[in-house]
Amino acid sequence: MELRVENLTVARGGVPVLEGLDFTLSPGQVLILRGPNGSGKTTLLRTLAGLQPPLTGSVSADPEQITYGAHADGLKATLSVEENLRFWASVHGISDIAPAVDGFNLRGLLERPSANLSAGQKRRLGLARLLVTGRPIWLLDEPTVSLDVASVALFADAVRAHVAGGGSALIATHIDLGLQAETLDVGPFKADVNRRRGDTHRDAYADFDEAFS
Amino acid sequence: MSLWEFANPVKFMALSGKVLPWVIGLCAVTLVPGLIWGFFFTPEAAKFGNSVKIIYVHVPSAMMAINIWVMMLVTSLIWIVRRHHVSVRASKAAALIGVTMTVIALITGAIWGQPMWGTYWAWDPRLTSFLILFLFYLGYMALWAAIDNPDTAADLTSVLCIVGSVFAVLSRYAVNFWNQGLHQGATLSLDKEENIADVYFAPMLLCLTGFVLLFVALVLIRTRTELRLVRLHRLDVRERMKDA
Amino acid sequence: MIALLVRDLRLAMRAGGGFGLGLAFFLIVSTLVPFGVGPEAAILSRIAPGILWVGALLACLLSLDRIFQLDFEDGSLDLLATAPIPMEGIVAVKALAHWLVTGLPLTLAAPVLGTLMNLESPGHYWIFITLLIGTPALSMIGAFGAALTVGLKRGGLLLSLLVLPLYIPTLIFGAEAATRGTADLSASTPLLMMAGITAGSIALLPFAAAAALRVNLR
Amino acid sequence: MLELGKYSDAILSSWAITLVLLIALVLVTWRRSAQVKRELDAAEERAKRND
Repeated sequence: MELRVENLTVARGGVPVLEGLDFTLSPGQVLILRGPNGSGKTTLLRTLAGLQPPLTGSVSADPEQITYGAHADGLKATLSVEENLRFWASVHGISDIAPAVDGFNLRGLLERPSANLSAGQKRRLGLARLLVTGRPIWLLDEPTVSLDVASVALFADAVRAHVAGGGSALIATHIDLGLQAETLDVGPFKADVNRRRGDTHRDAYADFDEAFS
Repeated sequence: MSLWEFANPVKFMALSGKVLPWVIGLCAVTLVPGLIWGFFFTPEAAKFGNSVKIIYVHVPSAMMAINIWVMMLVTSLIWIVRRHHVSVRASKAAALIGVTMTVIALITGAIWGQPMWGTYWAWDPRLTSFLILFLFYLGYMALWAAIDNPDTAADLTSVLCIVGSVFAVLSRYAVNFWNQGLHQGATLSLDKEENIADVYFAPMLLCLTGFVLLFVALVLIRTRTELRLVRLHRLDVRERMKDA
Repeated sequence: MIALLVRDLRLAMRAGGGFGLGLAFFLIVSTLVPFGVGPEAAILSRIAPGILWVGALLACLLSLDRIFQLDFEDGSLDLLATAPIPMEGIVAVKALAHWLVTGLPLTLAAPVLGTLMNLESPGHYWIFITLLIGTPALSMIGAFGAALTVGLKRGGLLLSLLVLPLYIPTLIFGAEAATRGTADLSASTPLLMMAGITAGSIALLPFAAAAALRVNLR
Repeated sequence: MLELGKYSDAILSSWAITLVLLIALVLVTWRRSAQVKRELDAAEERAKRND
């Protein structure tokens, strides 16, 4: 399953932040998304995940093939690690959580309520969720936050195994994961907030700017 | 040339700027004589005595209160279906006018009710419906006020307006049913057909036209203000993004 | 979908709040009313169906903001939105979970609390039936209101302002049916109207609420 | 002066309240319109200078 992005413009609060994005994420490929804070990486990932509509352009991928790993892990503090994981597994119609548990070294924590986990352990559990979705395209937003070196290595291994199995991943991160990966710098795609009329690109508010310019 | 072109902000700003003086002028030449005629030159009615004069502020405001909500429903639907910015801004602009009309209708009704029925407030179906309509206006306006992002606010208030309209109609039926259930028979509301004779009709027509034109003038001004606010918000976001 | 329902029920049980608070509130309201209107049995038994309905409605209102707020804050709602469940299904399941932890216990408790208010004998039956049919509508309408206000910092008060007017028809028909039933009059018309509102809410409001949630997530 | 009879209180108060509310609505609308117009002009000016 290929993720192809054509002439994509993404917006935050109705204002374009990145525009003219063209890239393809093929099976077996890892793409690292780089760019300074506030450059629109999260907005891009949310748009690709189908959580918000693009301003222009197209994303050719079935949303059912994509899973999105956000800043927040979506964990319930009162549920145990196993309950959290089983919940997401059954939402995605998967019954075997063993690979996810072993992949992120959670075996010893299964009975623990998530409230008692450390920040890094929570993150590991949040990443383990990716494995129980059974989806080939991973979109990850700063997945290594609060992970220690050993856990980052676990994560890199998981990505490697995922890619080897025909999956793909688009990862926004600032650290070097030691993966075979290409890099996509969003810097050059920064939207020009000062564009006036006469440009080829028209967003939802172009009318407005015309009315007052 | 289709009607939808006026939903474009450029056209709207240009056109509304042109027609506004005319609307205001027409409003002045209907509303002022209508009110003066209604207040000074109408005879006593057999059933109501001089209190019939209240009708010239009560009935137009009550009609506008309902019609403005209907207009908001239509413009909200247009926004949901065709995403015309002017449409949803007009809806927002109309809400304050609608709530004012509702309040006028409620207060004048209560004041009139005292001499007529011996009480300021009765849980008559019509009065109760207006009270409920007032609550719906409040909710709609509060939701607008609570959301920062103009697009999000437009979407959510439109959904609320559509769902709210359905429940407002349901409430109307429920209230009718409920009141009949409690006190049988005697309805306290006015029978309009009966008491609008020709002497009262002409000034009433002027007042109704005047209220409609007043609403049109105000909603145009307020919509223009809302559109400017969107533009302002946009300039604001740009500036902040440039700093970032 | 069943997994989501099970999870929500489990969360409600563990965090408390769900069963407990709403019921306690209902009990307190039913206790306070006689203090306010006086202990005369005749008055109390006449207003009991209405008071129980208003009390149940307010108790239901208390926990509405939790329907989506917690999932919104911890990111679960984003993940659910990308999961293979339609958003309308999520809304419906969450409203059902809310009803199971709030509406159903209130319905079961109402006849007992009716005794505190000198409810006459067929009244226990009628208050139970009307609440059983009406509270699902309260949960569904409430879920719609919660979906509208989920992105707001202080949405709680606004939520009440939005939801209470929407509750009016359900309340009128529900309380009317209960009152008529208690007085041995025919209650089938208001009962049918209320059932219609419940059915309509369950059929249509998930779509409106899902639309509102999508807007709030983007 | 017009003789309003026994209903004069009701008539005068309801007309007074109506007129006050309508005039208030007009004033609020008008002042807000002028204020927003001013703010927008200032913002446009700023935006042009910053370009």
